[in-house]
Amino acid sequence: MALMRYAEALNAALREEMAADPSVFLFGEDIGRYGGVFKVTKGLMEEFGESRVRDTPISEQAMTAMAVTAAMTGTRPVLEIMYADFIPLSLDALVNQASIYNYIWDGKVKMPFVLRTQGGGGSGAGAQHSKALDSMLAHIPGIKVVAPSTPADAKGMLKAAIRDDQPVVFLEHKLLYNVRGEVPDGDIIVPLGKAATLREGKDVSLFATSKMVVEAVKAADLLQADGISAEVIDLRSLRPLDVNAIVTSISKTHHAVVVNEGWRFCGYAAELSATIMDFAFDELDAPVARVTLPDMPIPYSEPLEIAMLPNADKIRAAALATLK
Amino acid sequence: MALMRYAEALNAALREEMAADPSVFLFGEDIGRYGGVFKVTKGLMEEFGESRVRDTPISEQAMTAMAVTAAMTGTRPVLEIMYADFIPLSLDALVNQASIYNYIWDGKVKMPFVLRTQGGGGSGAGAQHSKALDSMLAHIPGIKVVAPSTPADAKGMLKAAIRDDQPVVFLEHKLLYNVRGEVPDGDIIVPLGKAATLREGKDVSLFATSKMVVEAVKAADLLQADGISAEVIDLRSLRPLDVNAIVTSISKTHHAVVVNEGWRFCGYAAELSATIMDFAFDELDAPVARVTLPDMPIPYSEPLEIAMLPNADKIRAAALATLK
Amino acid sequence: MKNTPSVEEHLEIYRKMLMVRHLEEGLGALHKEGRTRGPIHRCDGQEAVGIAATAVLEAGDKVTTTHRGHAVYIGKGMELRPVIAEIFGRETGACAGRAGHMLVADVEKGVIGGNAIVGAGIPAATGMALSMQVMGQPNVAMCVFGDGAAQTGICHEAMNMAALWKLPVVFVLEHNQFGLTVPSDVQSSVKDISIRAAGYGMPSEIVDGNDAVAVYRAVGAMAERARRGEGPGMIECKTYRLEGFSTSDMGGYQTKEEIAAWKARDPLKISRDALTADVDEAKLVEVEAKAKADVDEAFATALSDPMPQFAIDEACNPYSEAH
Amino acid sequence: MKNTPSVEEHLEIYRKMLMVRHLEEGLGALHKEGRTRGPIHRCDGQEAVGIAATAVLEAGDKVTTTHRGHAVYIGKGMELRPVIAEIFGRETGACAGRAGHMLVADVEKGVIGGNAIVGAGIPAATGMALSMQVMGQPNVAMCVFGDGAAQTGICHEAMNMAALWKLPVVFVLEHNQFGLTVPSDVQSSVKDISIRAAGYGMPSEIVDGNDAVAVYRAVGAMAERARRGEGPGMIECKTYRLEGFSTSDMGGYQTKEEIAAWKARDPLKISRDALTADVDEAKLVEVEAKAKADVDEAFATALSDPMPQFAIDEACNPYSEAH
Ligand SMILES: Cc1ncc(C[n+]2csc(CCOP(=O)(O)OP(=O)(O)O)c2C)c(N)n1
Ligand SMILES: Cc1ncc(C[n+]2csc(CCOP(=O)(O)OP(=O)(O)O)c2C)c(N)n1
Ligand SMILES: [Mg+2]
Ligand SMILES: [Mg+2]
Repeated sequence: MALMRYAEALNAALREEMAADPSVFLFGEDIGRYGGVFKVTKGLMEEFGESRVRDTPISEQAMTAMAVTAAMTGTRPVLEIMYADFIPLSLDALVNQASIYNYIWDGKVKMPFVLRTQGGGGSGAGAQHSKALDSMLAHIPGIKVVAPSTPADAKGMLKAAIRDDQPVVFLEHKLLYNVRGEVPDGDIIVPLGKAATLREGKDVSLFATSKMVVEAVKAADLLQADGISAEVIDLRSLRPLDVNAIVTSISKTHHAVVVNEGWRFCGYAAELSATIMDFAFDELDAPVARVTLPDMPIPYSEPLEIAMLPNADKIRAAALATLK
Repeated sequence: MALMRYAEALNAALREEMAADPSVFLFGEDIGRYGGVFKVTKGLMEEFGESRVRDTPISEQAMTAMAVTAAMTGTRPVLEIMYADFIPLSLDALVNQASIYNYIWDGKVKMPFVLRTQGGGGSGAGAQHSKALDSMLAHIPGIKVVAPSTPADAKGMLKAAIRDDQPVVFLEHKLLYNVRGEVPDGDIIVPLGKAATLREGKDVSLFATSKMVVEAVKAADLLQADGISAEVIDLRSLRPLDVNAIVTSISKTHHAVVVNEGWRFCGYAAELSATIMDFAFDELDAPVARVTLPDMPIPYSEPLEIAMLPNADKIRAAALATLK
Repeated sequence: MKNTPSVEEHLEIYRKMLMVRHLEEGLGALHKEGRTRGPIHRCDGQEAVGIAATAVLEAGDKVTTTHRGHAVYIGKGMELRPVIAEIFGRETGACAGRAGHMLVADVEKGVIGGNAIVGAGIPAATGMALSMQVMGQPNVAMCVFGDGAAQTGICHEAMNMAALWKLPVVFVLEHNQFGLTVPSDVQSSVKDISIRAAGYGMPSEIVDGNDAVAVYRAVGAMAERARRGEGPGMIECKTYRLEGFSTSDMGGYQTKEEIAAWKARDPLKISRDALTADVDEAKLVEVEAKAKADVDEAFATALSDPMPQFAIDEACNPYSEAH
Repeated sequence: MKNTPSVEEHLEIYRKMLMVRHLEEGLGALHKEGRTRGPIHRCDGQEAVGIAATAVLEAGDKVTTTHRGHAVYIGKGMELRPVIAEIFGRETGACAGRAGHMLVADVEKGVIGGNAIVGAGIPAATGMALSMQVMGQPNVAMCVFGDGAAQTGICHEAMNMAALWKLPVVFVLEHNQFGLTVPSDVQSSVKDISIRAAGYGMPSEIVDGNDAVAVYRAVGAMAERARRGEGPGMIECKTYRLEGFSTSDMGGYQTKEEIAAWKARDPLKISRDALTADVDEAKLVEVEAKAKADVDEAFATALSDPMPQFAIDEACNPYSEAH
């Protein structure tokens, strides 16, 4: 066990996988000499050289398309897209390329690439640098989408993602990079597709992703003071989704709050609500509550941005409302 | 009243709006000399000239971005994107540009542009030319997304869209263009954001969009033979959604099937299910059933593609299951 | 002359061009009979580009192509039957009927693959070249793309990166004078698109795309250069699409004179004329008969092959356990 | 010489450049005190580009800029206070605090606007030029963009369409030698990016971007040409970013020697030296004092302005009735 920042845990995962497998290489904007704007790739160009750690031009569209075919022809690229807001530029490569080939080429290709990016608000970065477009990504068949919330999961899931033969979009959060946590030593792998129960509870289930997990844990503390026992489930993997974990928890609590930092309408929280409708309708004593960003652009000014973001208070309020 | 094909109704709407307002202009691939691959813009270049009807290079990304700013500076562009599968190329302009300006510029800009496109399967066009990416579009704040299913609505809603001061994504369907229907004479306007009840019923509500409305109507016929009275609601507008129409219908039938031709996971049907969860949970006697494309790429071969598409039989089966 | 194909190589190119022509004409006939499904994009008149360009490649090299890729599929070594079976959605198709004619691939043969998102084949080849460079492989990637595709943003991004990193990729521009229905001058701000290569510090050359030998020489030299690690280059092949954009085409935008002028310069005729210097007529007739017979047989077999059966693709399941 | 700014015009350019420099330095100081929020991208050393390029524009012309647009905001006529108030998220900001420093706009002044999606300002200006052409207006659109932005696909698509349609747009490349932290030669396959203009059949010119008069002349001539309906053109302004990429920058990738060499060619110094020929020292000192005082006052006012209050934007409601 070692205490590490989330960014350091990611860096360790990249270093270990690159050392173990010469076909793993990294590319992205400012990830080499500078070590990445969030310092996740620090020191890797020095260690592995300029062929395996590449600074790129600002060309997200082609970079993503290149990751797809590089992955089909013998390498395991790890591409960094600086902000999740730029994901639209990667979407043709994801929706019209990465998504289709395994199936339409009759299972004859593997596509082991990882697209790392980071999203989310709270840092005053404005309408074009603060979004979580989780839903657009999780909508795409044939790719995985994961979003660890702790340093240990960041490391273990990034290693699993690099070894996965399907494309994996790996969602980080700008406000998680400096969060510290214990990370087990050695070659830890956290399988993709498994949720983690962070807090057991019996009255209401809080299902959250990425930084919203931190808020859900805080909300559980607040609810405890209200005399309510909340279960907190870190979904970790948006696609594939661990629906069994969801159903098991709801079968116990009969009340659910789903939390995601994306917009509400057609957002990832909508799928969680619909999934619960599909698989656990009869267990519900109240409608699933969605806690999300309101459906509007993210403003710059601090009081505006802060008022808009989902947080522990809003989760608590939603939980209380479902229990009324 | 005149009997018209859906494509002709759209053509009439464009012609009338261009004649009435010199700031309306069209651009897109092969829309001019050739009249559009689906013939929607036939004859318009001859009538309105090469400045107001422009054939473009294959440059969806810049074209969409140009529509946004042209609309902010005094014109009403109508952009044709040949296939909805190419929408990812337009998304940066929609998500990071069109979506934000009205709000972040404090309401000081209007953005009256229409992005027409067509999606959907059934014609053997393969994995990159058959999709409906409705959900990605409907997720975006500040834009409208509509999808008429009849020639009359095609005309009336396109005219409304061109006159709207917000960006409107106008979704057509390749298998609707040849559908004929009565279109009222004169300057008909069908307001955006209003659903239409096509069939009254009392046992189950079928909510559908675009070509799936045609399938839902067929399903209602099949269900009638089963002794079940199905209400068919053509949502017409995906965003803003006429939630009142949904709640009203469910309050009567207490059973709902939602139908959309996009993928299921994080798809538009998920939002419909979640919306019903939010607004009509207590009215539901059974979980909402989602009828969608399965979560996988669309294959080329006829038996594969046909097996995969949602249709009247699948809608009927889902309705029967909710009533069991 | 360096890079000139040997007589045997040229004859083989001629044979493959003939097969593709018969393939295209066969598809045209079947379309008329209502026996095709979805749009089919024929390359009649352009065969020299796809066939001669891929003729310079080695087995381990890789190629991407467009929605109009039949010549590339055959040129890079795919058999007729799996290609035709794929075009007709058969279980025996190269991709079991799932891909259709625009997206055919044969990973082992290095055809990876057709692409119906215009422009997408350009970064696709570039990404494979990146993979080759990272792994230190002695191969090259090739991209055959159209004059319409050259206007896409992704073309610019990929070419800049290819040049910047000296990736082993050859860009073969199949300039057939048209996008979908609009002529090139309605789409491109410049006539000779390869002048843009200078904007990436890449070499380029313009060749008669209907002359298989000219295509072979120029592309061969560029591929050798790329293989030596000297970076990418572009060959602009001037050619002409003799048929409509696709089987759904209603025509009317290509002039008769233009079509006639290009027909007079048919790549089959140009190659046959050149070959008569070294190959006797009997041999040519034999090759021609064989090409026709092979295509006929492949059509007959493929058309009687079975259709596939649908099954859900579990690899796409959005839930981590089956439900 | 044609297009040379008059002494008054140059003095006004100098005054605005000074204001922007004081603005940037003021922001730097406030950042050190922890009083800014989010990243701030300063343009110290590059003021001549944004100020002199926009000085050629008329009131009805429009300009788009980058995430580093302070000089363009001021150059196109915005007042200091709404710009500074916006940077500090105040209710009195040009966009009521919603936009932040990267996305400032003033639609009436024709600043439409900053953009933090690199490259997006290029089609944005092109789209406005399209609107002008469709409506037959005698105006031009201008796009100020970076050497990093020039590598984006959207740059290629927009320039091709601009040239094809002879749109009235001027592309002003602010080549400050760096993308975010990487030098231009790690991003661009060519040193002089404007050689790509030939690939669109557009004229181009390279100028000393630290010499306001040179920028004004070249951009002015290109804007006149565009206004005459002769189509777009590109001016490549060679300049240098004296400070880090943004306030979140940890530096270390720009050499001291390079910075010193460019500081010696500070645009303020170049303009002041040129102006001394025609303007007496007292006048210059007066202008300088006024610029400083104006910036100080704008900071003081803006910083005491109130913060905005949050409200849901009903225009974005996904339901057709309020709920
Ligand atoms: C991104 C994208 N935009 C539009 C289309 C529709 N489309 C298919 S082929 C084509 C023309 C392509 O022209 P070119 O690249 O010259 O190839 P050619 O058909 O001439 O072989 C168009 C516009 C598409 N498939 N993909
Ligand atoms: C599409 C996109 N990719 C990446 C970024 C992150 N980013 C912001 S500025 C920048 C560098 C821009 O370089 P340049 O265009 O030369 O402008 P400069 O900062 O030098 O003024 C990068 C990579 C972004 N904002 N948008
Ligand atoms: Mg072409
Ligand atoms: Mg720069």
